[in-house]
This record gives sequence, structure tokens and C-alpha cells, in this order.
Amino acid sequence: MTQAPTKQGERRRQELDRVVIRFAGDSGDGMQLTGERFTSATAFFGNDLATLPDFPAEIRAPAGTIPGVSAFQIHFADYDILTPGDQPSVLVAMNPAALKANLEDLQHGGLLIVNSDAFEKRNLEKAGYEANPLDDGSLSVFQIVQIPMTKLTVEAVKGTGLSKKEAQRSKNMLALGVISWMYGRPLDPTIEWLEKKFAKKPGIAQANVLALRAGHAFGETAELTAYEVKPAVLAPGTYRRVNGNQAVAYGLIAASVQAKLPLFLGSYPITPASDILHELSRHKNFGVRTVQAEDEIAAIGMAIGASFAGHIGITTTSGPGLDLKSESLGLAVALELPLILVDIQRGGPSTGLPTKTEQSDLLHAMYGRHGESPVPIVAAYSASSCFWAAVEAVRLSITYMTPVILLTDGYLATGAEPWRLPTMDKLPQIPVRFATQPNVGDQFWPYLRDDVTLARPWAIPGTPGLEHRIGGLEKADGTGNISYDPENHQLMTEMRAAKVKAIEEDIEPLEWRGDEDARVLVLGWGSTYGSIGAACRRLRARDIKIAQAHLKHLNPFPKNTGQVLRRFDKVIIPEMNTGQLAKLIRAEFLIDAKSITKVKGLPFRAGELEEKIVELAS
Amino acid sequence: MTQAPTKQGERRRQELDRVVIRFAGDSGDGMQLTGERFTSATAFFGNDLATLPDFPAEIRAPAGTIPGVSAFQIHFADYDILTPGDQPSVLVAMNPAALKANLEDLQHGGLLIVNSDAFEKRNLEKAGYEANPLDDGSLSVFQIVQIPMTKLTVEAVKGTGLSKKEAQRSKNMLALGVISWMYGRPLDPTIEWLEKKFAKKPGIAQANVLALRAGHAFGETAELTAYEVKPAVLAPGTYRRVNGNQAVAYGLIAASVQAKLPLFLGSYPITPASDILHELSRHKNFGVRTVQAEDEIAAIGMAIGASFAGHIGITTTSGPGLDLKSESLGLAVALELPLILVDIQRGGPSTGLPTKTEQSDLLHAMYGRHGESPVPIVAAYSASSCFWAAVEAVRLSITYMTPVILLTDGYLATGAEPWRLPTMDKLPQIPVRFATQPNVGDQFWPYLRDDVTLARPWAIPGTPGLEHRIGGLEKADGTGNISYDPENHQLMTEMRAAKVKAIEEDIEPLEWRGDEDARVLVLGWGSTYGSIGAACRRLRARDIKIAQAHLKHLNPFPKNTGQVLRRFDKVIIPEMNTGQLAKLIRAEFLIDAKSITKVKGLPFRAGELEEKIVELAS
Amino acid sequence: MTQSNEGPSFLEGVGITEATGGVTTLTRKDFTSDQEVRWCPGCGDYAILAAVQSLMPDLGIPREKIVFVSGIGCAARFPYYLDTYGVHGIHGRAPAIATGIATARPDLHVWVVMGDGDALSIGGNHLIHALRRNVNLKLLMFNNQIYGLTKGQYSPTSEKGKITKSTPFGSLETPFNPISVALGAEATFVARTMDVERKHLPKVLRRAVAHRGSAFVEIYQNCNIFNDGAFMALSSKEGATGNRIYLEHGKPIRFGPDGARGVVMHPDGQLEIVDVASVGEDKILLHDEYRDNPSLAFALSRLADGPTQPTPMGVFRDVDRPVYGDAMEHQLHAAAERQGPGEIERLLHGSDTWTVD
Amino acid sequence: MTQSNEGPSFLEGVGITEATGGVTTLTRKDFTSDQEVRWCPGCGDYAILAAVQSLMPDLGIPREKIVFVSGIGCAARFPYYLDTYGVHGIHGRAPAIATGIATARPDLHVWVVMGDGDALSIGGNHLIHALRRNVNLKLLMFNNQIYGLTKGQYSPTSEKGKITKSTPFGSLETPFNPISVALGAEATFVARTMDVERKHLPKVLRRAVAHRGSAFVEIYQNCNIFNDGAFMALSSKEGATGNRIYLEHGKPIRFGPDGARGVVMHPDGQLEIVDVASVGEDKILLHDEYRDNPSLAFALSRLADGPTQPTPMGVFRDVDRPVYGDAMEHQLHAAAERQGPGEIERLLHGSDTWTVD
Ligand SMILES: Cc1ncc(C[n+]2csc(CCOP(=O)(O)OP(=O)(O)O)c2C)c(N)n1
Ligand SMILES: Cc1ncc(C[n+]2csc(CCOP(=O)(O)OP(=O)(O)O)c2C)c(N)n1
Ligand code: SF4
Ligand code: SF4
Ligand SMILES: [Mg+2]
Ligand SMILES: [Mg+2]
Repeated sequence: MTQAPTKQGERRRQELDRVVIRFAGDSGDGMQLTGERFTSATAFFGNDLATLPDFPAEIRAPAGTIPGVSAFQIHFADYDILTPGDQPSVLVAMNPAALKANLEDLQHGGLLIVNSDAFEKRNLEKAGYEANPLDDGSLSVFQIVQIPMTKLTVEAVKGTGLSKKEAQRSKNMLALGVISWMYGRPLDPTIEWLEKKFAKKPGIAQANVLALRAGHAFGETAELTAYEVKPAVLAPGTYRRVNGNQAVAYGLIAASVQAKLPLFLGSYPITPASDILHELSRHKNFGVRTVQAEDEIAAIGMAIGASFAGHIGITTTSGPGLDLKSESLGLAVALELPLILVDIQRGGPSTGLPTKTEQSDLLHAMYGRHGESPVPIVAAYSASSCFWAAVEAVRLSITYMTPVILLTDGYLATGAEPWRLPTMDKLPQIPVRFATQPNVGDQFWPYLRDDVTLARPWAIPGTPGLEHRIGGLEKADGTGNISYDPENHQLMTEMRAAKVKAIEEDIEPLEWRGDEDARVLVLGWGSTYGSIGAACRRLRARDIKIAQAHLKHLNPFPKNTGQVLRRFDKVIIPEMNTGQLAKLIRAEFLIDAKSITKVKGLPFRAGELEEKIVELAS
Repeated sequence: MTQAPTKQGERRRQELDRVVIRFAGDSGDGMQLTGERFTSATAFFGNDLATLPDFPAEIRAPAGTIPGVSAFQIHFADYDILTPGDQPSVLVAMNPAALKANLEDLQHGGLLIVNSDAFEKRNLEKAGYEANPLDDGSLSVFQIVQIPMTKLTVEAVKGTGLSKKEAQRSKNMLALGVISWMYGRPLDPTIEWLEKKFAKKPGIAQANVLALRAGHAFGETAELTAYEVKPAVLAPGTYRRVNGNQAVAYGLIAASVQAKLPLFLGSYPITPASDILHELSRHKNFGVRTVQAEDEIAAIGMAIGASFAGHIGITTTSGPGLDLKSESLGLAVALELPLILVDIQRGGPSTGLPTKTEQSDLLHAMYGRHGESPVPIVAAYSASSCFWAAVEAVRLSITYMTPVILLTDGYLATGAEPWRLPTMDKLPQIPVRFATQPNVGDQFWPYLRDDVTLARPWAIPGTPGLEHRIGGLEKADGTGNISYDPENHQLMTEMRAAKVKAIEEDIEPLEWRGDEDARVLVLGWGSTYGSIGAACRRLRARDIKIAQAHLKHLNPFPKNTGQVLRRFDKVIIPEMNTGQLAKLIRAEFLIDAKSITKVKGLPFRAGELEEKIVELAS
Repeated sequence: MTQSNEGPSFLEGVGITEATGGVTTLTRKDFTSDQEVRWCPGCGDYAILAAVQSLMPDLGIPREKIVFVSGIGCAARFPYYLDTYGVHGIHGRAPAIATGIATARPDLHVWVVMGDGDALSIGGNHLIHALRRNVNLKLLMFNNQIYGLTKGQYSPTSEKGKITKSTPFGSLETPFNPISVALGAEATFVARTMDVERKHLPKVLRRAVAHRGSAFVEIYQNCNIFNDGAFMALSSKEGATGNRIYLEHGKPIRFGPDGARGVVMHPDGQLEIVDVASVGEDKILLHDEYRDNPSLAFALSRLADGPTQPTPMGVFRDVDRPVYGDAMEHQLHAAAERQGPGEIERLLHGSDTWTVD
Repeated sequence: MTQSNEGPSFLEGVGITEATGGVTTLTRKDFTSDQEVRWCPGCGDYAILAAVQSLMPDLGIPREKIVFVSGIGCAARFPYYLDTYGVHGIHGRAPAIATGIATARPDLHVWVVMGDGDALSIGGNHLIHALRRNVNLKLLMFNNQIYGLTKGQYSPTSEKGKITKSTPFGSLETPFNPISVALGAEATFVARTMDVERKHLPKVLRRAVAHRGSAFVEIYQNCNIFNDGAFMALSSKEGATGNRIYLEHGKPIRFGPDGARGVVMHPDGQLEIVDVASVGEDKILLHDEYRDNPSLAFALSRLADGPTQPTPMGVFRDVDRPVYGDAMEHQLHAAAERQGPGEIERLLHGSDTWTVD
């Protein structure tokens, strides 16, 4: 493991166990990139970490304004952490708008690093400041570090021949250099990355590297306080950073390898799901076919077609796309074909808050089709768990010949965390058995079910003798021929439900953790995992007894769910919606589960949850 | 009121209080028309009645086969009845397939009238009979009346110059004539109707009338038993027959008259909803605009546009179309515009059983949109109640500036019943107040809400000074400008929910009827109303205490719902799905409601419900 | 009944490669499923079905390599009646489902059967995108100018002013000309034929099969229940000779009794129907199916406003262009060659990893 | 704030009839909303917005009679910046929503703003149906040949082989030619212009306004973030003279320095670009916007495969056809005249009633 660079003569670094830094600037200032690079170096350094990008829905909102502010938060520590942090302890503000939009969140006494060059009249006006906050004493509760970043950058890159305007663009790297010095992050990975990224524009690469170095030097010469956050003690293994969208893509590919079947993705771009399409498009050497369809309906239609033809049909989307796919998803239920629909939840209703997170598609995933049309639902709970959830979704889909919905959300999709890479032997087997022979005398019945899984056989075109036709009209049990027979419809409806229900025998039971004598269980699903975990830690630190359980399967629930829930006097369900899981739990188990809800486009803060749990628990 | 024709010399008719007749024949035999005409005459005669058409999804399935059988059942009585009857007491079978497909349902000892001409080799084979059931004694538990209908018809219409093949087509009228004689129905309304219908083809009109008369004469000369079912004692008033689709159309028009706003229907044909489009298309003199859109998405989009422009935007569909409309419905939720989405539920999932009934879209209506996207739901419970439900949907939609879903189903849509016509003063007022002036100083804020209803103002294009823009992105409270502010999103989410919830103050409370000391409540919604009512009658006849309540609003529930439910020890919910209302009730009220479910494409029979209620009640 | 899947190459679809067909010659019966045909007696769909069932054995394609895909409608029942693989999809989406099949498995022969509503109303977008992608699909549109299955509403090909259940006072829309729509959407193969064309119909289908890529075939089809006689101007005896303009590559475009009438292109860019005698045979336009530029084909599609006037039948356009599924497979192979076959460990390890011991 | 609605006629939409406008002349500022414009600096959308805001006051249409409707995308932000009525709809559905508005209220002036993805990918079907219906809409498609808002995936108008986030190895599809698509869909008005065309752009928009019915205008628009320079062959100095072919009704179709190049129609039905000198001026094709037959306009749309070659700009087609909303209103009036105005009692009583006393 690479160690923190300790320069000779460096003063002793002040030790911290954790830090939360937020980089904030104009959309054009490259804050996401700065954050990403800092994260990379931090991961490389060996801290545990979690990140939270937060950017406007516009491609580029007007420069200098509040709606144009883009921010990136990273939480890193010398122990395993669960969330990107409630309140930043350090805020880097590249302009007045960034300061104004983020100051409220900064901890009192926190460190505020500003680009003082940007605090001139026009920018202050655009941000709605009447006076310069750097001068009027209004920031006195913070430790302010003013750095003339623009000027320093222009000076640093003088030799490169770039115009002043071009030169200024590197000021984010200057900021990164400063912060890297303060927190003892290595520069090399970033330099390497810059040189690769701008290989074709060496002038730009050079300027960025110069600015980065200049920032680092500034930190040292200006004698800013230096901190140290020791590497976390992490389980041995090879690590990488991963965000949820990457992990979904990798999980799907891994499942395809396990199933020895090619992947076929039909997708239509939509924030925040598009990156799965982008990632999968790059791995054609795995035989992954990706089609950017004309719309979401075509995308799922193509995936259904591919599944019929023997591929693993996948379709990825977010809320509005999920709506559009409902009819076709119902067709997949009737056809009983494997199909994985990945929904990256975002703020709704309608176009809503497209770049913000929410967990408000659960009931839609459960019930959002006409008729009785049950579909298994799997949910990821952390960025890296998206990998496992994708593998699980494929496994269930193929084993039970059913479409499966995989839910993640905007927070998981774009937030990154270190991920200990699994070895392949940890992956489940996904045996695929295509039908190759008649199954009733010399006939092939496409709806003759497996006794255990209730799955129908998968006979793919190209298989002689198994020619058959399937469709969305009700099918006779067994033969699959069109049937309007009342009894058959009843039977088939029950069969489809039973097949989904049967999955409860084949999934992990619900685990709970916490104090043996806890009377209160906090039940979660999806991306609230980290926040709930952090909140429970805080409660336990206050000697409040508490237990925690997290659902990875939402339909069916693990078989022991009722049993676990009934063990406690009180069940509290925090959700980033208005109480959707709570509805399901109440209806299913008649338990008076209490909701903690939030729809602000942002994850729960641990502190916020802590308080609300205490309130409800008492 | 017209009296039954009593011919001189007619023998005394045997009195019955009720009869259930099923007409069954090939799809090409005109059974629906026969049933319709008999129903008309029966209504005219003054019985209470209910009907149940049941026809194949194909336009015309192969003649003579079981899948090609089309049937029409009518229940009529001298008292108020609630359902089209469990088991027919009379079966008219025009061919062997019709006999085979329906015999099972005929009451033991029931009357079986067959077209003996059709029982020849080829037809028997097509129906899968090895021997002629008319000869082999297998029908001995029934009273069989064999009539050579084809021959009689051909003879009767000899004079008209029609070919034999054409002549045979009138055999359904011959059957109708026979049955009309047996049950003392007047012929005149049918003759009048035939003459009007075939005004341009007098030969056909004449043939049909001749066949009808011949059947009547046959009944008399063959001395078939004659029955009498006295007119029912119905509330005074003017009556007509109406089916659910007509009633929806009339209700929408009536609401448009009350609101003094034009209707705009955007629709795409789909069984069993198309007839609403057909009906509304005919009433252009009411200013009703109907557009057959290119698909369901366009249909609702157009309706939204029309609502924005100040019309009452309507869209009508069935299951698959409901799926497709979800995204746009979510937009309407965000825009907070009036919009009525009428969903005629049918058997699902996917294409399912398109001509059969089901109640399986309730949870989809509740939750079938991404994000938190609440929509009020109104449900009709009988054919004529569709009128009132449509008026109510429009009233809520306009008053609360919200899309409203109106649920009916295939059974209500096509089943007919006598309807006492309302006088206009029974219709609710639907005041519309378009905004005409700025509402905040000299500005117009499109999301400034009414204190009571929480409705936003409706300012339509053409109003000077109120120019404004609305869209699907989250809107700032009040101004309606785009807002990504976290607190605002929370507020707006709560606001949209509160607005729907507020409706509970403005709707009828849930009424229950039955024994004061009943411990069991049967709770229903939608088209189960009749069956539940009939089942409860039967239970009461057996001295079993029972109470009944029926929900007309599914979202929000009437305010007193919990109170009513908690009055009873047991709540039983019969539904033509797998327990959807039960899920909502359980989640909301934590009551261990028990389900009786059925998904056979057919309504509950009273007897079947009776039994199951007894089982569960004990 | 089942056997485990022996890890086919990721690149080759699922690669069932077992050789079949070839040995025994198939007959029409082999392509007839055991399902009862459920169209109205007299429906034009019967003739099309018969033509396709008869054609199939001649093509020499093993049954198991053939997939019929459809949406919803009377026409869409088609797959049930053929003993091949088949998907009866949902309304309008057949081209999308078929695109998935054909792109995943370039080894298959995928047919799409659509009604005019299915193809041009709800499914219009999928159709035009399949055409521009040049997916290897034979797309048959049964144009009866009406919604059959839902019992008689007008369709996007119904003539303006049509009185139907949903337009009791007459429809208001200009119909689509399906050939024009297809050509405007970059279709590589566009043709028209008719249910009653016992010889022309299979000939056109054969041409469609010979075209690798999207082949769009409009088939005029009589719905004798809801739109009887819509094609009378072409199907009647006089119509057959007077109004059917048979297009043949390289041949002058002539029709009518004794080929007395013909088509010329004016220098102002307007096609006109003329008496051949009056302008001279050599002025008559030669049909050019293979021309890369679709403009002439488009102009021909505008000769008639609807099937009530002299109407071109046959292949309007037949040009080569890379096929979507083939091109994708090519990218897969190229990537595998460049990057080596996919290895999951290598993928996960990416470039930015670190190790904790 | 509100006043009760005094029962307008059912037939006349909702009939706000108060006279406005007229009195004071409006300026560009009156059409500028208070919302901050949120496109990337340098985006071609700014120029289009400026052109529209400047044009509006000249049209003499009261602000309140104008509605801008859009879908989702960068282009789709357009309505927010105009102080008229506006709906920011959902992706692809703007033509449908706008059809509802324009059909309910023929008194309004309804504009639709769409991106190329919005209009031709997800919204393709609504667009072509709005065109064939001839709904009274001005449909502007900002064609930047890319998905801007979702950060750079290829669109249905991107050139084949395009490398984007979703096609790292190059796209495989032949792009749509939007003018061809519109003409294939029976559009009555079809035109093309470009963001940097300071004079031509408003001129074309004015023509669109003058056309009652669907007016489809393709506007080439530079996305300087994800597809910079896509229209360089037309927007560069040399491109402007060398490659822009300005179509003008009744004029010979000439372009290039000194109009040295021109377009001729060959008798084999093929358009060709020639040196005017070599064929003689009188052979050059005259442009005919008003021709009922769309074939010539279609042929012109095929002169260039994309905006990298000599490309016609201006009005391809402008023909009169009954307008959907007007025709519907006509049916309403006719019905009221025939049947009398609607009376609900009469409706309910129908023909088949009976009375119980
Ligand atoms: C989503 C959806 N919308 C509507 C329908 C109802 N529907 C079934 S087929 C059809 C149209 C039939 O017309 P066409 O496609 O021309 O086929 P035809 O019956 O004439 O062969 C319609 C509207 C449906 N099944 N699904
Ligand atoms: C139903 C749905 N699918 C996908 C998206 C995501 N989305 C928003 S805009 C857009 C395409 C943008 O491209 P274009 O229409 O060309 O407009 P531009 O941004 O280039 O102006 C997409 C895919 C969405 N908002 N809704
Ligand atoms: S309705 Fe028309 S298209 Fe459908 S089966 Fe009958 S005749 Fe054929
Ligand atoms: S992404 Fe492109 S189209 Fe969108 S605003 Fe930026 S420059 Fe304009
Ligand atoms: Mg049709
Ligand atoms: Mg674009």
C-alpha cells in the first residue's frame, strides 16, 4: 500500500479520524472533476470514503449564478464510513455563488477556502450579495483561507503559451493542489491521469499539472495547517473506486459470464441512468450488444426480443422511462421470459428533479402494470452492492423465467466508494438450460413448468422441433395456446403469483444486527443503508438500544421478514419517499410500522435520522 | 306503461318472479343483437333487469366452434334485482358448440331451447360431440324444446326473394319470437327497431320481421308453456336502458353542461372502452371534440393540452392504454390541470382477456407512476352509476385542479340495466372560475393555491396579462418557476398529497347497510356491488347477520371509512383481482381484512359469494 | 427435456449451430400450425397466409430459423398459424421486439406482420426507426385501411372523410401513403402488392427475402366486414388491367390495356401519366429499383393518392446498405480482436486499483 | 383574482374574446420572460431565441394568444424564456400536447419547440401524425445532431459512424433526413434554416406563421459543447457562399459564387448539380413551393446527405390543405345546425324510454 508522502522538513500533520470536504464552484469550474480526482487520490491513499456529487439539471446554467453551482462532497476517514457525511468540515468555494449556496451546510468552526479573486462586484451581484462577505465579518465563525486562485494559476502556467482565459481554466487544479497538500494526498495519480487525458493537448495537460503543483507549493509555503487522516483498516484485498452505475454494468457483465449467455441492452438515455448504457457500450469484447433505441418502449421491446432469442435482455432507465415501459413489462410477465429492468430512481413526479435522488418508484415497480402482473424486485443499498444486486437480478430472472426489476437511485448511481474486488469464485452459478427436446411426447409445450421453480422452459429459435408461438393473450396452462377459459385464467394468474412467491425460498433471509435486547428495529431498503447505519452507530454511542435490518429483496420479501419484524415492539422505516415500503409492510404484516420520510432530493443525514428515530422510538 | 299483450284465448300464463335466460350461438348468429332486443322489450315491459354479454375476442372466430360461441344473459324480475343472475334457467342454444359451452351453467331442470337443424354431423364434430346430445339422453335432466329454427325461418321468409343463405340469417329473430311469446314480451318495439335499422334494406327488414312473427306464432301453435313475470314495482319516473359506456359518455356531457365548458376527448380505440369514444363522437352538437389519436400517449397528451387551453380534457382507455398513459398522467399531476382518465378494466396481465371483466387495475391507478404522484380515484359500481361517477370525476377534477381516474370494468361497460333518468336539478353544480387577473400585485402566480381546496388557479391562454409557463420540472411554491430547492420539493410533494387528501371533506361518507347487530361487513368497490348485494340478501334470507358497504371513492377513502370498518369484527372484501383493495385497507387501517377473490373474467355469482362469505365469517 | 448450455461464444448470439433442414424437403403443411385460423370468412388475410405458407418451403430456410413477430390486430394473429417460432407482441411494438431478435441473432430470419393501425398509428415510430437502421426484417403491413380487431374505426391509411364508428361525421385527416412514409424514413427495400395477387404477392415476398436488411411490403388487404371493397379499383376485373401499374426494374413504366399508358418525368420535376402513343415509347420513364437516391421511387409513390387510381405495384426500391445486426456483430468482433476477449477480472480491475494486505 | 365563468358557447372553445394587443405596440422586451436563460455560453439556441423574441412583436399577435409548447431537452427550455403562455411538457410529446391546444382553440397561435431527439427519436410518431393532420402548429426542430441535455449521445440525425458516449465505436444507423421525413408524412409546410442565419431565420419563421396549418421548420443549431462545428460546412465563410442553396419560389435553383452552380432534373427522374454555364440558364430547375405534389420538394431534400454538402435552405413546400382544428370546428357547427344545440335531457331520453308512474 502506498503511504502518504511525507516530505522531509514537513511539520507534524494534525491527526484527524475523518474529514468531509465539499468542493463548490460554477458548473464551468470543473468541480466534479476536481472531486473525482481528489477521491481517486484518497482511495489510492487508503482511506475509506463516500462521495456525493450534486450538480444542476442544466448542462451549464448561467455562469456565476446560484442555479449554476456545482458541488462535490467527499467524506473520508481512517475507519469504515457509511455516508458522504452530513455537514462538510471543509468548504472550497470557487466563487460567491458557490459560497452562498453551500455556506449554510458548513460546520461552525469549519474551514472555508475561497478563491478571493472571484469575489468581485459582478460575481457578488450575480450571487445576490450586497456586500463582500469576505470583508463584512459575516464569516467570522469559520476559519477562512483566502487564496487568489485565479492570479496564482495564471502566473503558474505562464510558460505554456496559453491565453489568460485558457490559463484560468486550470484554477480547479490549483485548488486541488492546495487541498492535496493540506490532507497529504499524493499528486502523482492525478498528474498521470491529466497526462493521459490530455495526451492530445499537451499544452492543456502541462497547464493543469503546473497549476496542481503550484497549489501544492502554495499550501506548503503559505504554511497552511496540514492534516493527516490515516489509512483505514480495511479488509485485505484489491480495491477500486466504483459508483453504482459502473457497478450495475459490471454486475450485468459478470452475470453474463456466469450464465455463459451474451448480454443485450436496449436503452434510451436518461439521467441518471445513461452511464450504464455508456459503460456497457464500451465492452463489446464481452459480446455485449447495446442499442440506443428510439424510446424507452422500443428499448424494452428490443430487450424482450433478445431474450426470446436467447440473450439476457436488459433495459435501463429512470422514472419517466419506467412509466413508459410498463406495458411491455406486462408483456414480459405474460411471456415469462428473463428480462432485467434497471430503474435508477430520481426525484419525481414527472420530470421532477432529474439529477436528484429519491426512492419513490417502489410502489410503481410493485404495481405499475394493469392486471395482476407480479414482478420480483431487487434493490441495491450501496454503490458496490449494485454489482451484487445486478448479478442477483440476472440469476432470479433466468432461474425463474421472469422479468426482474432492479432498483437503485441517483445517489447510488453517481456516488462512489472503495470496493474490494470480488474473486470470481464468489459469484453464484447461473446455470442456463435451454430446452432442446420435446417435453410432452413429440410435442413441445412452452408453458410446462418446472416443479420447483415453476419456470417454463426456454426454447430459443434455432432449436429444431421446438417451434412455438407465445404472446400476451392469456395462455392455456402447459400448451401456451390462447385460452379464454375462465378456470385457466384463474390458474395462470395464481401460477404467475406463485412463481414469484417461490423465490422467497431461494434468497437470503432478512438479517438484523444490533443490540440483542433492542425493542426498536430500523428497517430500510436501498440507498438509505449508509445513513441508517451511521444513525444507529450514533444511537449506540448514546447507549440507546437499537437494531437494524435492510431489505435487498422487495418482492417477494425474505421468508423470515414477518418473524424478524415481530421480534420488535416498534418498526421504524426511513425512506426517501412518503412511506412506500411502510405501506407494503403494513399491508403484508399488519404491523404499525412508522415512517421517517424525506423528499428533498438528498440522502438522509445521519444526524437527522438519529433525531427522528429517537423521537419515534420513545 | 305498456302492458303485456294478452291475446284473447291465450291460456293462463304461469307466474314467475324472475327468469334468467341465456342466448348462445355462433359469433355470426347475432346473439348479442338478439339479447339486446329482448332486453329492450323487457325494459319496455317494465321488469327490472340486468344483462351480461360474453363474446370472444376475435371478430369472428371459426363458425361452429367453441371459441366462436357468443352469449348474452339477461336476468329479469318483478322486483329489483342486482345481478345478471348466477345460473340461467333458460338456455337458447343455436348450435352444438353453444350448447356445449354453456350447458354446464344451466340449472338442473332448466329449460333448454335448441335449434335442432344445427345439430348435424359437421357442427357436432366442430363442437367435439361424438354423438348427438339431443338423441343420446344426456340432456334428460333438462326440459328440452327442439325447434327446427333454420327450416322455419327459411319458410317464413320465402316471399322476400332472399337467397336461402340470406334467409337463414334471420333465425335469431325466430328464436327471439319464440322466447318473446313464452315470456309475454311485446314484439312492436323490436319490429319498429328492425324497420329503422334496415330502412335502406327493406328486404332484410321484412325477413327479420317475418321470422320474428313466425317464432311468436310457433310458440303459440306449438303450445309451449307461457310464463309471466309481472312488471317490477319501480320508483316512478322515466326509464331507459343504459350500459356503462353510454352512461360514462352521458355523464361527461352532463358535467360539461354543468361546468359550462366544452369537452375534449383524446382517445385511442381499445376494447372494451372504444364505445365511449364512439358515443362521444356522435354528440358534436354539444361542442364535444373527439380525436382518435395515434396512440394512447398522444391521446392523453392532447387531453392535457386541451385542459391547459380551458376545455375539460378527457381520455378513455383500458389496461394496456393505462400503462402507456402513466408518464403523461404524472405530467398532469405536476401541471395540476383538470383531466379525467377513464379506465375500463379488463382481464390482464398484458393483452390478457380483452373482452372479459376484471378489477385488477386499482393498485396501478393508485401507484402506477414514478415519483410521489397522487391521483384521486372514483369507481362506478353499476351501469347507471357510471353516469354519476363521471360527473363526480369531472367535479373533483375541476374543483381541485387535478387529474382524476375513473374506474369501471368490462362488465359494467357492456352490461345494461334500466335507469331512471335524473332530472337536471339533481346534478351537482360545477362552478368554473378561470383566473382573469393578477393575483400577487401585478403578477400572476400560477401556483398560488386556494386556501380550502389547495387548487391552483386556472388561467387559460387568451387571458391578457396572465401569460405563464408550467412544466414537469419541480416548481417553486407559488410562482411555479423551476425550482431545485430541497425544501421546496418537500413542500410541493406534501402539497400535492394534501390536495388529494382534502377531497375527503368533499365527498359522501361511506354508508353501510344491513343488520344493526351484524359483526361482519362485506366491503366492496366497483362492479361487485350487485353480486355482493344479492349475496347479502341471500344471507339475510338465511338469517345470517351481515352488513354491506361499497366504496365509490378509492382515493382518498371517505373520511369515515376507518370508523365504519372498526365497527365490525370482520371485514370481508370480495374483488375480481387477487386482493387489491384489501391491500390498501390493510395498509391504511391495519385491519385484518379478508379477501374473496376471483379472476375468471366473469363477475361473482351471488351463490358463490354467499358461500365464501359464510366460510370466512365463521 | 433440457440440456445444460455449453457456453457458446459470446459473440455469436447463442449459436445453436446444429445443421437441420436441408435433408428433407418441407411442404406447406410443415409450416401450418395446429391452431385454428380465426379470421372472418372472406377476409383477405387468408390469401396472404396461404401465400406465405406456400412460399416458405421454397425458401429452403429451416423452420427453426424463422421467427414471425406481430403486434395486436386481426393481421397480428398471423404468427399463430405458422409452425415456426413466433411472438404475438403488443400493439405497435412488433418492429421493436423484432429488432431485438434480429440484432441479437443475425442467423435468424425474422418476419414482422402488422396491420395498418399497428404499423402506422401506434407503431409508426418503431417502424420508421427499424427502416432507417436497416434491421434485417421482412416487414409486412396488411393494409385494410381500417381497424379490424377493434371493430371498425378509421386508420391512418383510411381515406379522408371516412365514416366509421369513431368518425360518424367523416374523418378529417389526410392519410399516410405508406410507401412515401417508408421512403422518407430511409427504407432500403419498399414494395407493394395485394391479397388477391396470387402470383405477384409471392414474387414480391421472394424479393423481400432476397434483400438482406429491412424490407417493407405494403399488402392491400380486404376487410370484408368493416371496409369491404376498399381496393375495388384495383381488384375488380377492369381495375386489374386499368389501374395496376406493375413496376419492373429497367422496364418502361407502362400500364393499362395493351400498355397504352405510361409515366414520364417532366423537366420541371413532375411525373405524369400519358398516352404512350402521344409521347413516343422512348420518352417513357424506365423503372430503376436500385437507384441509391430514393427520389424517383418517392415520385412513383405519389402517382396515386390512394388505391382508387392507377397505382404502382411491385418493388419501388431495393438498395444495399450495411445491415444493423451485421454491423453490430462486426463491432463485437473488432473489439474482441483489439482488446482480446472479455475477461471479467481484467474488467473489474480497470486501471485505478490499490491493494490492502 | 378569479371570476365566475359566464357560460361561453360550447362550440367556440372557451371563448375569451376581450380585445387586446392592437392598442400599444409590443417590443422584444414584452416577449422576454423574467427567467434566466440557462444554455451554455455559445450555444446556438441563444440566436434562435433572440430571433424569435425579435420577430414576435412584428407579428401583431397579442401575447396572450400565443402558446409555446415543448418536450424535454436543451431546446425544450425555450418556452420559459418567452413571456407568452407556455407548456414545458415531457420528452417527445410536445406535438401531442400542442395538438390538444390547437384543436381545442383554433384562435390560438401554437408553437412547438423540439430538439432533434425530442422530435425524431421518442417523438417521431407524434410529429408525423401532427403533420398529416395539418394541425395549426409551428413546429420548430432545433437540429444539433446530438442529445444535448443528456450530455452527448448521438441522435437520429447524427451522421453514421458518430462516436459518442453511447457509441464509443461509432454509430451504425443511417440518419433521418428531417425534411424527407416531413414530406413523407404529408406535411403542408416544410422549411430549413440555421441558427446563424440572422436574416433568413426570421424570414422563414414569418413564412411559417403565414401558413395556416402545420409548419415544420428544421433549424440547424450548433451545440458547442457536445457537437461543435457540425454545420461548419454551411456556417463557415466559404460554406455560406459555396454550400447554402437558397430556395426561392419561381426562381431557378442556383448557388455558389455568382450562382455558378445550379440544379437540373434529368428525364430519368434524377436531380443533379451542374455548372450553370455548361447546361445553360434555361435548363436550371425553377423552384415551386406551391406544387401540390411533394415529389420535387422531396428530391431537393435528397440533394445533400447531410449538412456537409451543398444544402438547400428555405421553404421546400407550402401548400394549402384544410386545417385539423378548423375542420373539427366546422363539424361542430354543422352538427349544431343539423341537430340543434345539445340539450342534455333530450340526449338522455334518447329514443327508447318508458315511464313508471
Ligand atoms: C396499447 C393498445 N392499444 C389499443 C389496443 C386495441 N387494438 C387492438 S388491435 C387495434 C388496431 C387494429 O387495427 P390494425 O392494426 O389495422 O389491424 P387489423 O385488425 O385491421 O388487422 C387496436 C386499436 C391494444 N390492444 N393495445
Ligand atoms: C421519457 C424520457 N426519456 C428520456 C429522457 C431524457 N432526455 C431528456 S432530453 C433528451 C434528449 C435531448 O436531445 P434533443 O431532443 O436533441 O435536445 P437537445 O438537448 O439536443 O436540445 C433525453 C434523452 C426524458 N427526460 N424523458
Ligand atoms: S374484421 Fe376484417 S380484417 Fe379482421 S378478420 Fe374480419 S374481415 Fe379480416
Ligand atoms: S449542451 Fe449543447 S445544446 Fe445544450 S445548452 Fe449546451 S451548447 Fe446548447
Ligand atoms: Mg387494419
Ligand atoms: Mg439535439
